[in-house]
Amino acid sequence: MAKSKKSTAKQEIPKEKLLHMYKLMCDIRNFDEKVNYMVKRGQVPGMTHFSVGEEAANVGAIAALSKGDLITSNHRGHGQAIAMEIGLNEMMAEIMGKATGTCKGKGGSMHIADLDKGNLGANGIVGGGMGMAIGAALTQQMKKTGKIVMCCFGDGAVNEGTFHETMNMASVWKLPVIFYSINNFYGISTPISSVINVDYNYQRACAYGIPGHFIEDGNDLPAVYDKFVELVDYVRSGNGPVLVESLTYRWHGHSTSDPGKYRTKQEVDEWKKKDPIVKYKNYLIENNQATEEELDEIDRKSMEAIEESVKFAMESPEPTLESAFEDIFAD
Amino acid sequence: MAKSKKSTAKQEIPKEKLLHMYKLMCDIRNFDEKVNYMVKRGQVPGMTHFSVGEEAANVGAIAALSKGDLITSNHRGHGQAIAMEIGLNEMMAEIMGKATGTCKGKGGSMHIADLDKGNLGANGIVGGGMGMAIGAALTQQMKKTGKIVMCCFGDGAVNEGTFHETMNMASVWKLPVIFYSINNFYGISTPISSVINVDYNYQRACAYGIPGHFIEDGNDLPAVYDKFVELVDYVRSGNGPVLVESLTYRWHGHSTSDPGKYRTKQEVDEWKKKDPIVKYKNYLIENNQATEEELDEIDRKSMEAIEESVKFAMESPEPTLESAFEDIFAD
Amino acid sequence: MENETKVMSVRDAIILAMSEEMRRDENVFLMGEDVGIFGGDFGTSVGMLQEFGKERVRDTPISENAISGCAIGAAMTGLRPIVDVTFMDFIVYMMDNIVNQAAKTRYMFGGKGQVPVVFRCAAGSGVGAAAQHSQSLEAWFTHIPGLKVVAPGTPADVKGILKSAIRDNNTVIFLEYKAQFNMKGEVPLDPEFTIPLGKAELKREGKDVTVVTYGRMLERVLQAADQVREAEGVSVEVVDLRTLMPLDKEAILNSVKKTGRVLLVNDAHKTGGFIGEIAATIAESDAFDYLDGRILRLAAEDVPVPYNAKLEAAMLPSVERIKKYILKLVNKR
Amino acid sequence: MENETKVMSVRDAIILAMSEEMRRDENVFLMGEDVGIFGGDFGTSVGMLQEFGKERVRDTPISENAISGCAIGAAMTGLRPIVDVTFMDFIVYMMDNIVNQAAKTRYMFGGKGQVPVVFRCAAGSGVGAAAQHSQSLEAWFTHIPGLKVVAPGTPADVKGILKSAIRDNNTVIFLEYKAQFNMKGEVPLDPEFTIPLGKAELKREGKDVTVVTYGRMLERVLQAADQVREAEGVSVEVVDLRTLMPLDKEAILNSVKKTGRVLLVNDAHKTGGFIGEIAATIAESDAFDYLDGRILRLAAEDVPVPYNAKLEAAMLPSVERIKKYILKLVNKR
Ligand SMILES: Cc1ncc(C[n+]2csc(CCOP(=O)(O)OP(=O)(O)O)c2C)c(N)n1
Ligand SMILES: Cc1ncc(C[n+]2csc(CCOP(=O)(O)OP(=O)(O)O)c2C)c(N)n1
Ligand SMILES: [Mg+2]
Ligand SMILES: [Mg+2]
Repeated sequence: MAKSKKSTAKQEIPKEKLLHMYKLMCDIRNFDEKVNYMVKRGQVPGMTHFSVGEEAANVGAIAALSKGDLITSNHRGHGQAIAMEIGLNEMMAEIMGKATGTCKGKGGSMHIADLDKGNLGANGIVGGGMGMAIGAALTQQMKKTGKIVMCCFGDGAVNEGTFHETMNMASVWKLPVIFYSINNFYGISTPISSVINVDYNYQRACAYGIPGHFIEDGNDLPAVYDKFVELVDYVRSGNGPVLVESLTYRWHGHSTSDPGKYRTKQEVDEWKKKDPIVKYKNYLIENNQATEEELDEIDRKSMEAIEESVKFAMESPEPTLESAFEDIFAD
Repeated sequence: MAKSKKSTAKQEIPKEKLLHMYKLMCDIRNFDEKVNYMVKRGQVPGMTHFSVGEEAANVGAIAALSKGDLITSNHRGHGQAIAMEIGLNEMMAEIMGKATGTCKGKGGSMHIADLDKGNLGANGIVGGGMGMAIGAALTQQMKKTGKIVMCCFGDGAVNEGTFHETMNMASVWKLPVIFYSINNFYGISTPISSVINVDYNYQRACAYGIPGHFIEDGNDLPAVYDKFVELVDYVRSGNGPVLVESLTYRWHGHSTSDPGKYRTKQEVDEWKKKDPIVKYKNYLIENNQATEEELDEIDRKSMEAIEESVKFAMESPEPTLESAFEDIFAD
Repeated sequence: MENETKVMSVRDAIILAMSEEMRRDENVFLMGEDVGIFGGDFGTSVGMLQEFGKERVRDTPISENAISGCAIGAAMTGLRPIVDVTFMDFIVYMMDNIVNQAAKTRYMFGGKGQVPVVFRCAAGSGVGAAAQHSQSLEAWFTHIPGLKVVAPGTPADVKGILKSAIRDNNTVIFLEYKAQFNMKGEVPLDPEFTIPLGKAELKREGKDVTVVTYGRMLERVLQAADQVREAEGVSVEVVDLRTLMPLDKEAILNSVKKTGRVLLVNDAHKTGGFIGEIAATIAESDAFDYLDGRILRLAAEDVPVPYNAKLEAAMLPSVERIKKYILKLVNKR
Repeated sequence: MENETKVMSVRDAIILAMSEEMRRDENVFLMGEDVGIFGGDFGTSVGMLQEFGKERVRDTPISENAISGCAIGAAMTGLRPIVDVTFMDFIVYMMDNIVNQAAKTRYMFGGKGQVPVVFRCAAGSGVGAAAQHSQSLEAWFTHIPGLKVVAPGTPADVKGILKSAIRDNNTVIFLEYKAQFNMKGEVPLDPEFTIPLGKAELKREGKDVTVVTYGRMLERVLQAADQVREAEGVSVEVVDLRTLMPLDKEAILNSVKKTGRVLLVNDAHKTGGFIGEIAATIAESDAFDYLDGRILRLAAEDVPVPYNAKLEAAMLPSVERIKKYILKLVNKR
């Protein structure tokens, strides 16, 4: 289990970036709490999975990427999408199934994508993004773009065969891809410790002759960011893929409906005490990077933006029936 | 690459068993050379894959099993079938597509099976037997039979997702199964070294927290047998699965037609010098377990049995057209 | 108990059927992702861990290939696994084990061995889960010799067919519908109540039009049939297949010969769906000679299932549309 | 070059089509097991490694899931992979990537992105490789919105259709037949020769009977058509689909309306096969009203493909049986 440690940042990060990461964490938190609120009121039509509690693990990793780099994501993709700077209005509209949504209301929470910004999409199939990730990495390699790909998935996803096949192919072809296992200790109700026979997922790197990295406190944004800066550099330099794992926790149930019997209230509460946003906030204040007021203002603006997105979504039209018959084939 | 070393046997093996293993090796060699001969003359209707050169790797492993233990096998399954003491007449008849064949002429070389003798079948799908193997092991575990399962596959098969999923499930559930990778250096034309990023397949055991074992000279029957006696004991004692790999070589092409451009004549010739049968013969003679005459007599009888099987097969009837419509469903 | 019934949901009928069979035969067990303490993604194993323990209500890694392969190997060696596939869409990762192994093993081995596994698949749309969580893929399996495929449409049929599937010595693909787990109906409590595979049932007798359907669409077809009978006096015969493979051709053809008009309805994509096979079966049979009009089909539209709830719903045959097609057949509209 | 042709095998037509497209567009490349020095399991890439190098004629691990996934990801980001699936039976391990990802991505993303991959599948029986190496599984893919499916039946069509498939911006399942790699015919040498997807061709014009077919069975259908015309004076119209999805319904229906009699022939298992969809399409259309008799089907038997060569051959429609069915339709027998 991750021990709460004091945050550390090896990199010199400009203040603007430090605060922007804080903003993104607030956006994720506020966005998902808002969606959760609406789900409970039946205002969201479909299945959603929340990133609340996992903000640092998402933002810290993605902040280390450069423009033009790509990610693939999974069912729990809100955090990654927001970290990739997706339009919040369109994303909220998508989750509400509106015509103005990222996917015109046809994809929903599990299929948020923004190809222009490098997000090759959330994915409803556990492991479904892994093949895409190595393929996108092959394109970068063959076209010598200097760009890299980050493939995000959970802890439980490492037991899919596609994990093995894609890790192997990437390692043999030295593809520029970071395999990132965001370990929140459970795949739905199933503890990861009950479905692997090693201690941690990152240890599986040994089977592919590539480095495995561990971020023990995935709620510590500077720690996550530092590690990813190192890994991005390693991968971009043509050394082939890496596997990295961070420990974090999801505060909410697996999905919109989840009785949650598989974990104790005590466990959840303990993790809430390790709130990644509070942790980062303290870090910024302690290191004189920002005042509490500044940070609260960022949070307030974030809330406003989320409320704005809801308004946008609410006022947006439903997709037309005809639109259901469009977009199947490319010309 | 395996270096030719002097054979060793840690176990005290009764002479009868020593000679029986020799017989099985001869049977494999003679059987497959005969089939190859017939293939070249168009007397065999379908696809076949030969075990010639891999006799020690097959016989040494399977000889360590006990009655009631099970195996799953792959497309290159002749050697394993013969080591599991399948009826040679029926097997030859099957390869010739006859009604008296192991599978009534409906399965052919790639589907030789003998459920009564514990051979759950060759398999045309690379990795296809792995799931079956862990399921059969689950039955042994749940029914507490004390029996174990050996899952045989090649070197190239380790890159299938099913390898990963079944290894993992077996390790987590501590299933009594030996995963056995028979490394003949190539998957069709593809060198294993070009499709994995570790030195050897057995090293992948690390990803599942189970022991990985290596038999550097898989052409050395006593070495193979010794290692498997150890592994069978370990697995039967309830310690969960192991992964083991032996190095050997196939003398013939991948399948019935194979231009063979991917390996040099020199390489093939060198391996032929490491003939596992000659090696074992010398071992038996040097250790005063048998005379050359005794061994030649075994070989001669084996040849006779193979000729007999061809006669049996040749004289056997073709399956009836109606039989094609039978055996689809169990009652 | 013998003639007792109880009103229960499809979900509870599934739990009851599995539990009865697990009590009856110690070789039967359930495996799948989150079938244990979670009680199944759709609650279809709630309480079973408590009764049967974790050996027999077996949580697995997220490894559909290993799950299906393990089930098959266990079945070949004497056990009788039930696999909770959860969303049928995930069966993509089980295709080798189901199609190349389970379906063919016995045949390839010349009649030796058997593979008694039931794959329980939550099919269809209706929960706002979009294109990767909403497919009804039965047509993939009806095309493969060696597999049985069933899709019951009422709680009682679900119980009776599931029990027969578990007792069957072959691999059975069992469709249950995520939109209908809460659908209720009378269910016989007799633990020996089973419904034979391969037998369709006339859910309504009629003389003007035959509607052949199965699974999720049965409910709508029955509503449509009752409404057109009431409102328009059209007498509709509803042939509920329940089992797709082996197909009860006789029941279909007899009904078509009687009415001369036929509508086929299911919830899979129209093109290449199983009702196409039924249309072809009729069109090549002697029932063709009795037809008074075209063989009509109503199925899900040929588009990936959209997320938006209204679009999602509009992709399926509605009761209104079924009625319209029935009336079209009798030239009432 | 423009009007030149050359007699070549299907194998060489495939190599030519791929090579021309790889010369034309640097984004096109070939990947699969043993496509390099081995030249492909069926020799369909012999010589290409030498011309294009190992980056673009890319040998892979035995990892069908990674191969298909990699191809899709590469396609989404600007490359145009051709995947040699080798035996179509191995596509079982690619189902998620093809069905849940490639087919749906653009739709789920609201019209963004495209996945131009060609999956070349060696389909059908005929090489004594038994049940796990002999399937024609096109029906799985015609059922999934978002995929194109093609199955040309002559060397020229193979070349023209494969080139169009490579140029198409969608995922295309391309069937080639392991029994027909050596089949020869005239092939246009013009590198700009292509055949549009979605267009059937009347390979014979006729007035008495329509036979709809595609892929491997075209050769036998043509022989049967020519023989019955010669021997019995029956004029058979042969509609060669070439593309199954999108389906050229017009060509089928027009021909049926003209002849009033129709036989459907393919080499997949009969039950649930794609010709069932064609039967249903006819039976629900206005062409139904022109039918003079039942819609007949001839396909592979519903049994796993047996190893024995005689049994294997007997599972397929023969020229004799096709003739018999044609004559049955015109009441000559
Ligand atoms: C192939 C497949 N199998 C099963 C599922 C159902 N499923 C959705 S999320 C999930 C758990 C994933 O766990 P993990 O990878 O740890 O991600 P987390 O939800 O914890 O973020 C499962 C089993 C699926 N969507 N796809
Ligand atoms: C799923 C699948 N993919 C590909 C093939 C084609 N194939 C047959 S044997 C083989 C090579 C297997 O190599 P290896 O595991 O090393 O066994 P070997 O033939 O060397 O004994 C391949 C690729 C197959 N039969 N099944
Ligand atoms: Mg998790
Ligand atoms: Mg090998």
